[in-house]
Amino acid sequence: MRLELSAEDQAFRKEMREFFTTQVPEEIRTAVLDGRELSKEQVVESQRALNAGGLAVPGWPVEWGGRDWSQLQRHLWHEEMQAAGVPLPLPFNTSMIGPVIAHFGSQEVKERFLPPTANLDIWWSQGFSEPDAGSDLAGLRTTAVRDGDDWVVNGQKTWTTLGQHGDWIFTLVRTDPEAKKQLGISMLLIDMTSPGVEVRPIQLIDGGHEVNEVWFTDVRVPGENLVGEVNQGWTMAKFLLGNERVGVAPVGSVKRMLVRAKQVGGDRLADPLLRARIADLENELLALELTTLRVVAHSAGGAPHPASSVLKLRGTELQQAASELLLDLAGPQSLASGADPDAGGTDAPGWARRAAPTYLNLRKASIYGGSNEIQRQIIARTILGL
Amino acid sequence: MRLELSAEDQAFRKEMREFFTTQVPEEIRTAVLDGRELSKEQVVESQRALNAGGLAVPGWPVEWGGRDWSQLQRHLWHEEMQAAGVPLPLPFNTSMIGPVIAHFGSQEVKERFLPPTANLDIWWSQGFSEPDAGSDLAGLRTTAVRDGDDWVVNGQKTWTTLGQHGDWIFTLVRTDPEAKKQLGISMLLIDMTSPGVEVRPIQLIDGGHEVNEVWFTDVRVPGENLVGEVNQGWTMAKFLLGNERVGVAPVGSVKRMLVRAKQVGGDRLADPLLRARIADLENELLALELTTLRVVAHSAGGAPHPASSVLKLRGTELQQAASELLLDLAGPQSLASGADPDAGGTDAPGWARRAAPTYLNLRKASIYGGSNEIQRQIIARTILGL
Amino acid sequence: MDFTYDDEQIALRDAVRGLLARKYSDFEQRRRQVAEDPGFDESLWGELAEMGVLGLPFSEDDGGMGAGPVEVAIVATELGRVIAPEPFLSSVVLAGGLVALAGTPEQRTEVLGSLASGERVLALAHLEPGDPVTATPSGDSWTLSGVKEPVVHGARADQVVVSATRPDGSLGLFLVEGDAATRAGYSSYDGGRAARISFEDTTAVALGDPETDGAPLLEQALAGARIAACHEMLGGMEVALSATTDYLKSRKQFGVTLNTFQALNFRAADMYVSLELARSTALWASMVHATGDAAATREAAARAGLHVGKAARHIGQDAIQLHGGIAMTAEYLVGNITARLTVLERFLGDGDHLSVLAAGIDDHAALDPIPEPTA
Amino acid sequence: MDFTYDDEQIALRDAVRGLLARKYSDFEQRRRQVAEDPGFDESLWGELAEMGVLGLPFSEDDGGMGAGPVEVAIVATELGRVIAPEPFLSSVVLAGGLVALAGTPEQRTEVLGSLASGERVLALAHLEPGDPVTATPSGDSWTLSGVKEPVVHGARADQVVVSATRPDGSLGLFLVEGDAATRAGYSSYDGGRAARISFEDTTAVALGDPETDGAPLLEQALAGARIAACHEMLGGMEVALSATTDYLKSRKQFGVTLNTFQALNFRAADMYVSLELARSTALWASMVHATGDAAATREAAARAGLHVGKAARHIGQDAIQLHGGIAMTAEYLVGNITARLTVLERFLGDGDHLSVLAAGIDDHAALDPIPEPTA
Repeated sequence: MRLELSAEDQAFRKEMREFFTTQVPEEIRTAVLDGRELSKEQVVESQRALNAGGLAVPGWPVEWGGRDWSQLQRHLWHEEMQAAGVPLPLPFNTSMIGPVIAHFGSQEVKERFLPPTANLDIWWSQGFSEPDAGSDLAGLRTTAVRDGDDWVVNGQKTWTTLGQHGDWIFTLVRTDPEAKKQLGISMLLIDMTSPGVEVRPIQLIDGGHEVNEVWFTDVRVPGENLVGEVNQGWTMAKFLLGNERVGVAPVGSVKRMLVRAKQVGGDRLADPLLRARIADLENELLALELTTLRVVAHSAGGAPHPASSVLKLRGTELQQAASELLLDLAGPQSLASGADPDAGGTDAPGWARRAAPTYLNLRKASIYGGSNEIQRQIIARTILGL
Repeated sequence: MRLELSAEDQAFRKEMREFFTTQVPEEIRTAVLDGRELSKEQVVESQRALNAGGLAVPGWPVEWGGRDWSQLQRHLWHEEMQAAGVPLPLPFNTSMIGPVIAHFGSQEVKERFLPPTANLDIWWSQGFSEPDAGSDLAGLRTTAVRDGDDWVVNGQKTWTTLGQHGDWIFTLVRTDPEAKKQLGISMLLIDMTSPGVEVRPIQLIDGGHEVNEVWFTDVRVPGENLVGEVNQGWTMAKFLLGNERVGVAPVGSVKRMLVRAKQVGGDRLADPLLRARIADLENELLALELTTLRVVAHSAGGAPHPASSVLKLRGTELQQAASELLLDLAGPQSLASGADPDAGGTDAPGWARRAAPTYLNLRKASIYGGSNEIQRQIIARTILGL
Repeated sequence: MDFTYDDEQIALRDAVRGLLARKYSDFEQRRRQVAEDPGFDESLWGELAEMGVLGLPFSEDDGGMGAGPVEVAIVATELGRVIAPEPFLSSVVLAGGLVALAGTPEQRTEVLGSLASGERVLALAHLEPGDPVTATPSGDSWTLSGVKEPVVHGARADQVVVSATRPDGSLGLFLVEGDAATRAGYSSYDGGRAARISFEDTTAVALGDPETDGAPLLEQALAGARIAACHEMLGGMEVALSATTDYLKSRKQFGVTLNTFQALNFRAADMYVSLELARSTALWASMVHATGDAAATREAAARAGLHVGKAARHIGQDAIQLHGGIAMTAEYLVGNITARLTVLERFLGDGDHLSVLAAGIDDHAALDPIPEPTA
Repeated sequence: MDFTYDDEQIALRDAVRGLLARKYSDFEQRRRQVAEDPGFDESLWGELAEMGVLGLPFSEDDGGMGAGPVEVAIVATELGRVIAPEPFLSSVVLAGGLVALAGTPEQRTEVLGSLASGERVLALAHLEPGDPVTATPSGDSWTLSGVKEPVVHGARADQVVVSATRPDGSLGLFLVEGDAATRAGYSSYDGGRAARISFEDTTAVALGDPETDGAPLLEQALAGARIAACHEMLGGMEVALSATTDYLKSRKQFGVTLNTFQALNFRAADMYVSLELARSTALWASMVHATGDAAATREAAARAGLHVGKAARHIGQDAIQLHGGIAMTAEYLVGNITARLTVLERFLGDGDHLSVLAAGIDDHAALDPIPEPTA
């Protein structure tokens, strides 16, 4: 039991802080800290800066740019990045398909894809969910049928986050229609410029365009784009979904929201009820952050720590509560969400205009990536044996 | 839609208020308002005063002492009684076995039992729950076997509230061991002074003795003590459990607790967080009381309004929350729960000494009488069709 | 005490529901409507006028129907059920309500008459992003300076009721022609419309007696609008819950319908509890309002606002959660209801009901929702 | 940063757990023990002394073991798991802790030495039901007047540490022989013992320098005890949750075991979430305490107190609910754990952690649980 970081970890933390605050453009970091949206170009620029410093894909195998860090160091990297306002490396690239290719891919596939994936030369999209396969991936219907050396893909994916930026998409496709539910599924990499791929935007209740439907109509995919073995997709999906321990809980993002609440609270911070609400959220977040630190300290590779579900569950609850706090602070000013400040169209500050869309958008946090009901189920079954 | 009471109901309310505040001894009412326990004699004395005024059993058929009131009048009777600190008529007598006998009993059984039941000359106990039949009464094991004109009863009942005061006990017993679960059950009235009846106290976590186990060993019960027909017990149990619409939500008791919180809050009432907590509870209670009024206004005999489950669920939640508020106000003074104030053994006031036992005791509120899980199940199934 | 509607009230409800169903029973229609300015259907507005809905709360002398808060609540509930974007709440209940309270007989006849007939849309400008708007006398009329925002439906309004600080520091109420001020309209996240309105020595007419303190009148109009907003929320919550239970019964996951999962059913049950308690409180508040007791109405508005607001968060949030991803999409009704509930809880400008009620806990020993007879 | 115990700490935990299991693994034993005064097992107390547990936090010079807050927390957790009634928290951590902070070297050696050896039981009297207890100098010693209540284990204590107001208004700390005051002991609802202690010109000795302000020392001792109490709660919560999950797996209703019901399993999952977050906070607070930073320790105690207290309510209440009636009975462990959690959250006298933290939100932009290096 020791509160302080070791001298080595202290030095590590300092090094990270220095890199992030000097090597990533301030304009990008300020936008993140203010809660503004980034352009695709900014996301790419930031990740390339990280990659240049060897800090984009620390979790990968060392030969592909990974770092042999402890879990605590991974955590410090992640937290310092967020504290500095550095956008997190694109998760589809760095914590989803990258590790899968590194683990399951052939040498050829690794060489072809891993360097551009780390450097965000390829922007990956995720093609898992389908209209009838949400929390339950076993209901997948998109098919890939062998035709010579190629696969011919037909079907529809949905909830493809930022699919409009995607260069390539990693998909789960049904390659054996006879096999039981999860057995006949494979992982296929598809160039999104291929004929027959169509991306259709889904507008969300926050007014934004963040997710998409992706339709595949007789899309021909070269055989070498299959990752690992045929019908091994379910194994890879489980690997992918259980891969990430660090950063499951959005501690940094909630912290930023609470800092913002205090900055913009103004006179209202004299209200004891508001102060108590902030103090309570800060204290809940502290408990979450400490639990994150405790979990990373106990993780040593291999299977995900079951407490990841605790982090996801509580993390999204706090994220939603913090967004609700900001929305309440914005009050009627939040109505100006669609106003154009530049043309003198509103006096409402940016944070207040973004408050309601953010609040609405974050309702997704407890649905996507394994809903909070799924997390409770995992806790009850896996940890408590119920 | 009208806020005010009709002139008739206004007069009714006034009449009730006058009766309760003049015809029931003040000593008893003050004890109730202060949250002190009553002796058996006080409960009996109060109910006899009500019965003398024709106000003990208004829900019964008129020929047995009932009143032909509207549901709203029943509600006003109930609320005014509580506001005046009049102990509610013993529910085992007035809202459980009394209505069952009046509905299902033979003329002979009615004549024999109803008058002393209304006047609390007989103190009834309830013998439904068994160790393996809690929320699920189908698991009953206590048996009654015919022997000549008598029934011979063997088995064990539990959670018998105030069984230590009981003169008679109404029981559900299995009279047909072959019949499916709920079909072979009958309702039997048993004199608790019969040989073979043994009452054993169950001590609760609040330190009190409020419930009991009742053991039956070869207890002979005359055949005429059967209510209704043989194997009709399940019908009567459902009738009994669904009988009471008025008073499901403990509005009066929560109201008293909130009044007390404001009385004893003292200097702490300057704390805005405490004030907000009280104000919020008052407002939640208002919503509950209004819902009670709305439900009684729509009820006209027959099946219980499904919203009864809403009242029970929310009512117990608020009761527990109010007891938690009083416990927090008592703080460390609540530790003096076992002190004897008369011998100079403590300076802690009575409400503070009772705060923790009351808080612990009220944990039962969401368990007994159909747990809150059962209530949610009823709402989901019966009302929402899920 | 009686929580039931009479036959006339039921007929009003059915008529409004029928009219709105023709327009908005297909949610796609509502989406299309709010995509174009002014964000609502002018012809439907006309039909509401013909039905008498736009003059509902005003006296017959003022060109209205002489109905009361209960009828207003009935209409608001129906609008809430289809989240109709028509400005009934902002224009009729709030702005019109303030004119009815504060206007001279002539103003009431003129303004409310044309409001009731659908000729004129009103808006109330009372919220300020910065310094208070000031009013300066200028001959028989006044000039206003400063900025009001957000003004719901402020860009479309033919006439704007404006609160402004008079030279003596008191609050005055004024009427301004819509096009006399600089207006920047925009869409809100619920598809509704609001505006920033800037006054620069803009000519205004005093609403009612120019000496009267406008603050209590404004408060009273806001209280009435809060109670109506609670009913609009109630309508939205009703539909959000029934959509959720329908979804649980029909949507399959893991090979079975979602209502196989007890934890989801229990959450739906908790939503029902919230809804029914909120309904009681909102109905009660409208009955209190109907008594005409201004102080009691303000308190009832705060009580209903606090309680219904909590219920709206609970139901709005859980309706999305129990649906899952589909309720996040703009084309699905439920998430849009949540957005609308979110606006309705906040657009009137103060969300401080709990603080207000907390300040008042010493005023009573116990709350009694049934008034004692006054004589 | 490291949340793991070292081998010595694990050995301590196992030794204490083993000793307590011999006495209290059968809950009926604990029931019998608290039914008779003094409400705990004197011979077990002696065994704890022999094991070195009663001198754990005190320096070796003072007759202690020279261990720290982490070791104290380990012992408290084990006591909490069996809700052992022995006065470790009140006598060793709180009263002993204050003597260690405030006493002269001679007092420390004498008082803590006999506390560690089990010869002497201490109590701290700091809570007052009415007017403050006053201290008046009288030659070399002092006299105290007034009432303290509740004093946990005050009737059994051989010596009582008393806070009292000196003539100049400052807070002094004093030592009083147990039998010198009028004591009325009683049982609390958790089976523990407390007392009203009345001082009437009772002779007392100043603890430490009679000029020193005792208030910050008292606060510091309370902070240490709060952190230890959080661990005692943690132990209770662990067992309450595991008893609950065992019950859900074995108890049948409607012909199936209770863990067939998803809604119950989900509530157990939420209890687990509360428990693990509380564990992190409590462990962290003991590590902060171990750094010796008094101000940071007070803040950490408030943070842990708020967070663990909320978790204790949640887990204590839901453990009973998920069990049903059986957990309401005095002979079943779980309800008794809830009673004990209820005491532990309140017995130190202030439950105002949230107000304290709310007052301090301007002191930092964001909280960082990892201290920056001080050089």
